[in-house]
Amino acid sequence: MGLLYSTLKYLAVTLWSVFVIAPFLWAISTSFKDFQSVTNGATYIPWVDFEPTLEGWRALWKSPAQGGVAIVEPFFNSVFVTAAGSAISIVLGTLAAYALSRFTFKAGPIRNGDITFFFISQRIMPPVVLAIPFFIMLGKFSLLDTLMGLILVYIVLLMPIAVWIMVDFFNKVPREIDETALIDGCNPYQAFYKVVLPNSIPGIVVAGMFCMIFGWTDFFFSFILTFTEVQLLPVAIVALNSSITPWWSLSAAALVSVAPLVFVAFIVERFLSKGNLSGALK
Amino acid sequence: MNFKHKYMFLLPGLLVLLGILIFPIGFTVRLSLSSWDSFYPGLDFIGIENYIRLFTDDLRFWEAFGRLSMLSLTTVFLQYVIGFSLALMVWKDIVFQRFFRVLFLIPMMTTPVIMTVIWRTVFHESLGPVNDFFNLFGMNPLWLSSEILAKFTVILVEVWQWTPFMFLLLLAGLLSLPKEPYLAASIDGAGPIRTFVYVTFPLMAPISIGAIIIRLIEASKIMDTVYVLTSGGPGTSTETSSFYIFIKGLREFQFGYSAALSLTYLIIMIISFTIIAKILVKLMVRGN
Amino acid sequence: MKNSIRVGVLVGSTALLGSLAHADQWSDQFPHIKNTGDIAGECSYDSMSKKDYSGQKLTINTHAVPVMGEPTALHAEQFSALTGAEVNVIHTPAGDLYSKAMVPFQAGQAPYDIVFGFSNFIRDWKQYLQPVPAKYVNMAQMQDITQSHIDVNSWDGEMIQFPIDGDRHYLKYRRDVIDNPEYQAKYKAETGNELRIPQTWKEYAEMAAFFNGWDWDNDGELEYGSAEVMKKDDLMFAAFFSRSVAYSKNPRVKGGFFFDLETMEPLINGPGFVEALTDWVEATKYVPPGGINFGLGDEINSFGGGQTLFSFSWDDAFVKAMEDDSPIKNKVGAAPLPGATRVWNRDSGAWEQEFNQAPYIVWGWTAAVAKKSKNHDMAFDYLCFFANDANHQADIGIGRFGVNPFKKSDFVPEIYVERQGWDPEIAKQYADTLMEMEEGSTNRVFPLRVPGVFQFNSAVATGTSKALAGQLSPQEALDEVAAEWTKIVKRIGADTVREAYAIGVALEDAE
Amino acid sequence: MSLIASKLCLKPDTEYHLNDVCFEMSKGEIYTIIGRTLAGKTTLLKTIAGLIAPESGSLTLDGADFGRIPVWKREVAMVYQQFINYPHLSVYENVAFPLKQRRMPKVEIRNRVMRALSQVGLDGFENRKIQALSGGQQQRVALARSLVKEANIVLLDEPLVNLDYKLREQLREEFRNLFSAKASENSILIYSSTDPVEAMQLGGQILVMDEGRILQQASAKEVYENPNSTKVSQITNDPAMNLFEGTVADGKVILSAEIHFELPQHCQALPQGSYIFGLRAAAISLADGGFPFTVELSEISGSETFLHLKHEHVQMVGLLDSVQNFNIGETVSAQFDTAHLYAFATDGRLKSSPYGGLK
Repeated sequence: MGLLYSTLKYLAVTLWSVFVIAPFLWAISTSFKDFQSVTNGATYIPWVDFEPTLEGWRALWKSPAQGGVAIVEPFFNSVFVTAAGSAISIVLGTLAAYALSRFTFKAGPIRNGDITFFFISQRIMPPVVLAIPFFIMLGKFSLLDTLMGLILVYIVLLMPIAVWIMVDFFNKVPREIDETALIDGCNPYQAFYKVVLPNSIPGIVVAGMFCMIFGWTDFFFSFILTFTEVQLLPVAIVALNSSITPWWSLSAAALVSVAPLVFVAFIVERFLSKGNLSGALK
Repeated sequence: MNFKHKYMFLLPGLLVLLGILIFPIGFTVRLSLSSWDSFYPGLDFIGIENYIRLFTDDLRFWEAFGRLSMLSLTTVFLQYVIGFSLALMVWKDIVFQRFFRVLFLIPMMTTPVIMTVIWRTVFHESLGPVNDFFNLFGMNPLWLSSEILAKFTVILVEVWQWTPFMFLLLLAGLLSLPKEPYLAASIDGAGPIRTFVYVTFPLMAPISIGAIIIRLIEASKIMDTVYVLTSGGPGTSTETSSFYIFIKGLREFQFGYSAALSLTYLIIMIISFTIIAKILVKLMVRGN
Repeated sequence: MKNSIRVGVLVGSTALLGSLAHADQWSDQFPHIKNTGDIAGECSYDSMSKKDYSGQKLTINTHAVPVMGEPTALHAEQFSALTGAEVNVIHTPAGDLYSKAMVPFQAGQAPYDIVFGFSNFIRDWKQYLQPVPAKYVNMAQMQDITQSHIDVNSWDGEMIQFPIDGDRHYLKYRRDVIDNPEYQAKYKAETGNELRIPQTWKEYAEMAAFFNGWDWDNDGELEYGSAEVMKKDDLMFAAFFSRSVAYSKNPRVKGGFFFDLETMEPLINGPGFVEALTDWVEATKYVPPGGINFGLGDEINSFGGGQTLFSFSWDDAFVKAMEDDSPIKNKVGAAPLPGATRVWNRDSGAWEQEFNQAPYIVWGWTAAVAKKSKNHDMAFDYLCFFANDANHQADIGIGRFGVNPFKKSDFVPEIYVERQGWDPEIAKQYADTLMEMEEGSTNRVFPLRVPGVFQFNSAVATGTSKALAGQLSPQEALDEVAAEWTKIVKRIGADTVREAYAIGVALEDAE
Repeated sequence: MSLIASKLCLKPDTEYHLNDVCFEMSKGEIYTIIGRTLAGKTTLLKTIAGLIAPESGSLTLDGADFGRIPVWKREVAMVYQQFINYPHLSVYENVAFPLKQRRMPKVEIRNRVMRALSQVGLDGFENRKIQALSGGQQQRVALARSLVKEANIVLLDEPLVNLDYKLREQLREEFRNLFSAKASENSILIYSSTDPVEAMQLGGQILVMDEGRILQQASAKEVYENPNSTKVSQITNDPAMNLFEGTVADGKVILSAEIHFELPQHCQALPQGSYIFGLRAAAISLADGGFPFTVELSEISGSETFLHLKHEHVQMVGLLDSVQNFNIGETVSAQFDTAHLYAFATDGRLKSSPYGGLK
């Protein structure tokens, strides 16, 4: 039993690992190819299967006028919009989640659960539904193609995630802790700030992580709502998807876009191992 | 607890969200009653004509819905089963535990639209590595251009991308399980399978339900993958609802009609999710 | 400062060739034009350097890098250096070019001064576009452009889009196969037919099938028959129409190819189209693995990379194959699209057994200036500069730029021989084929340029891809397309569509 | 200083409910609220603290409307049955928290905190993390935090219920010492419990609660001696007082055909009729010459034995002061100490008590 079980387990884990890594390995290999190496059928190992070049990687630093893809500025735009959108969503979402978890709201037939569902239901809407109205609205306020406009949209995108995670989290934190803080002389804001918040860090980390993932990986809104000033990374990379797709620079750019979030994966794992997140995610 | 201060917590978020959304939603409702298209951009009033067309003369929309249900239920089911298995496997007693955990999380961190471009090269039927391998056996599966395999490929990419999400939630759930029930189970002499069925699974039911619902919501928007991988083809065999709405809206610029599609879609989805959530709760918490 | 400017407007092959390797002050500063130096004209480097747009901003939406995107960005950089203007360029995938400009247009926004797109967007876009001012229409640079490309960029005689590129579908083939006596003998022996440049789609199919799935160029890889755009995307309809024209465009029938202009009934499910779609379904058997999901990029990579015998669509695959690093450089040939041995006559309702060929004037890249732009002068100057002789000459030699011949002076074989090292015979064949399509034929079909063109094309893509995937028979698929077209016409209004379609039909029927 | 509640009401819409609660409390006194789970004890404490607003009724402290003062200004302290502390703070910071909130000078905070910690026996623990403490220690921290404030009103909501038996006994002893010291000072102490023994041990005033109502408010001794109703008699006794339906006729108490006995001295005044009679478990003993009862269950607890007995429809629990083993079904002879017999009217009101009846 034991031996068979661990053999199967290691086999399964190894197989899945291969599946997870495979596209990255292929992308790494492809990023060193050129047109010839790509069109001659699948090749894998540089120097053995094909002659590696740095063409794909160089394209990342070149401007489009030299056939490059200039991803440095979009990269930092992405970082900024994701960070700002996540931060605002978490602040507002945490406050709202706290209210929904601790207080009772009644308005006609509407109860706390309905308000929570309203927040979460924003994620049900496919982006295409909102793209046009958003465009018209942002246009009216001259917020098209601005960081500000994009952040507004990201709030709609990310706040539901923050509310979802934080309501769950607060429901698991005994409310007696906040009550004690009130009894000990804190007004509700102080209680929130001095007692609830410091004890919600695991929840906030999880919410922040999810916001960052969903923000970083969004493509559609930034694609529709920006032109030249504020290009985000996925849009810049997809712009390589020309009628002649340069597989090599596309692969290199994809790898660059993945890199920062790999660090997030490390951080998440650390939190998991220390048990800090477990409570927050349950 | 109930203070007047409660509104100060709820309202900032709620009002910001409502403030940002009230125009888009209102506008979409109005748009759905107009014939706005590429040629006549304007909010004329044509009553519920778009809705009539949608319910009487748009088989493709309903087919897309059926396809969406199939794709999202299949992918989420696979993600759940695989994610749960992986979480159980790296839960305890495994070498390189941290390595595996980090590795299993990574796909979720990548941008779907970008990774799908990579996947398209992987599954490229004549230049990609997958068929290079199958060629060894004299086979040449058409991953993107046969009706059935294209669906399979879309599912495969979705599973790759989002299984980590399930994995993360479920692993975190496992790590926070109380120890007492396991002690009791081992005293009762329950084997690993019985322990799983009677202890682990019931304890994991609430988090499982949450994870499945959230994944279903996200999976129902499946768009980037189809957009890059197959454009809904071959034929319409991978065309899902949101992609169909995208085609009607941003390709053909039938804004009025696509607004009607969107709202109908939204209402159906909200009802479906409510029902699915109820069913899941019944199914999974039945033991307790 | 400007000491080596040549005076006079000389646009002709001799002038161009004479300027070869003629370095001047501008080519020192801008190595892109090192082959020709600046060529005098209204929008030459020299003329532009006299303009001062400093402090002004120009925003351009163009295609993804490199096709059209790279030259746009490059010329933007040059324009900026010459005039002091600030030029921002945004790159968008082809499928989204229409919506990326259309969304702001419809929302009443003007984020872009210049929008790049395809000439068949013209009907939907034109209400938002600024017509090209007379001073540009009348300048010498414009006189050099072929009539087809003037027509493509104009609406009812008024030039709306600025010609910057030439486009057409033609046949590309492997000379090392078709002209190979050994293969000719083998083919003759096995099929009883001549191995030659295919004159009809049936010949094309037979040869493609014959040379499908074996290593006929001995490079260790398998080769296939044909690479075509079969992916259900925004380009698919063009491939289908290229295959349809020979069967359906009867020079003796007037009054519409896509619709009957009188009734606005769609003709797309007629026997000619069904025959073409039947051919196309057959073609799925001789395309490379996955060929049914090839977009234009895949087609270019496939033929350009030496994987197939034939290909037909835009110039790109040919130019790619003829680039210096190509393994099949000087092994490819260009020819008009195949014809058919019979053509449908919808007036008589019968096939006419007669050889027929009909060039389909496929839309191509164009650029236009937004009506709401605040910088009309600067925007037109940019486009004019983009297409000036020096830039154009340099651009057409770079395959990935996607800029192709559309000026009369382009159809001179020597250019390609001397600048790009083409075999003279291939260069002549190429120039002749293109010129014949531009000026020679009298049985041309103009692209569908009507309101809601995307809905029509999208319906074609949906229907034909169902047939290619085997979901429907060709007749069923096209009946479905026709039904969809009828609905679209009804939605938009038959008169509105007719009014727009009549303009294209008038050009066809005038011949 | 006195805290007066009048007609506090909260509809049982949620888990909380209060029903016409009135009481008067004065400083220097310990009040124990006793009631079963969900009787409304926690609700009442939270209402006094200001965490819950009553729907009607008033609460006044020294004549001032207490209801208008938000919880954070009420100067109350509360200890919960769960061990509630601030997990992100150390022991010292936890105890100092309310004082810092009052912006007290640092030196004084230090003095007060150290004194409070030493009162609860946590000298030397001030730098520990809360998670590093045992349950009993955590509850001591919570207690220290409530002491350190020197609040007007100290609320203790079943503070010992989640501790194990031994610790509970030990802490209860300490609590009593602490509280009797506190009680001499300026606070009102309100302690809630489900445990009658605990309530009796603490002494002071007792409020018996059930279903959101206060059934009886009196000194511990009075509640013990003269429970004003059958409900109170059950809530305030562990095991609950045995109740029998019966009649008084011809100078006899008749519980069933076979079980009847002379009307005891203190009940002589009862007119004939139906009553509910009450007898504490301790008033039942095994001795020859009693009534024959069948043993249904026997439980040994510490040095005592609980014996569940039955005779026809008459059921009761007896408490024996020794450890004895019985076979189930065995017949024993049970004697009633009728001198300690209570008589209640059929609606539950106390009619007659061995201690002379309600004062």
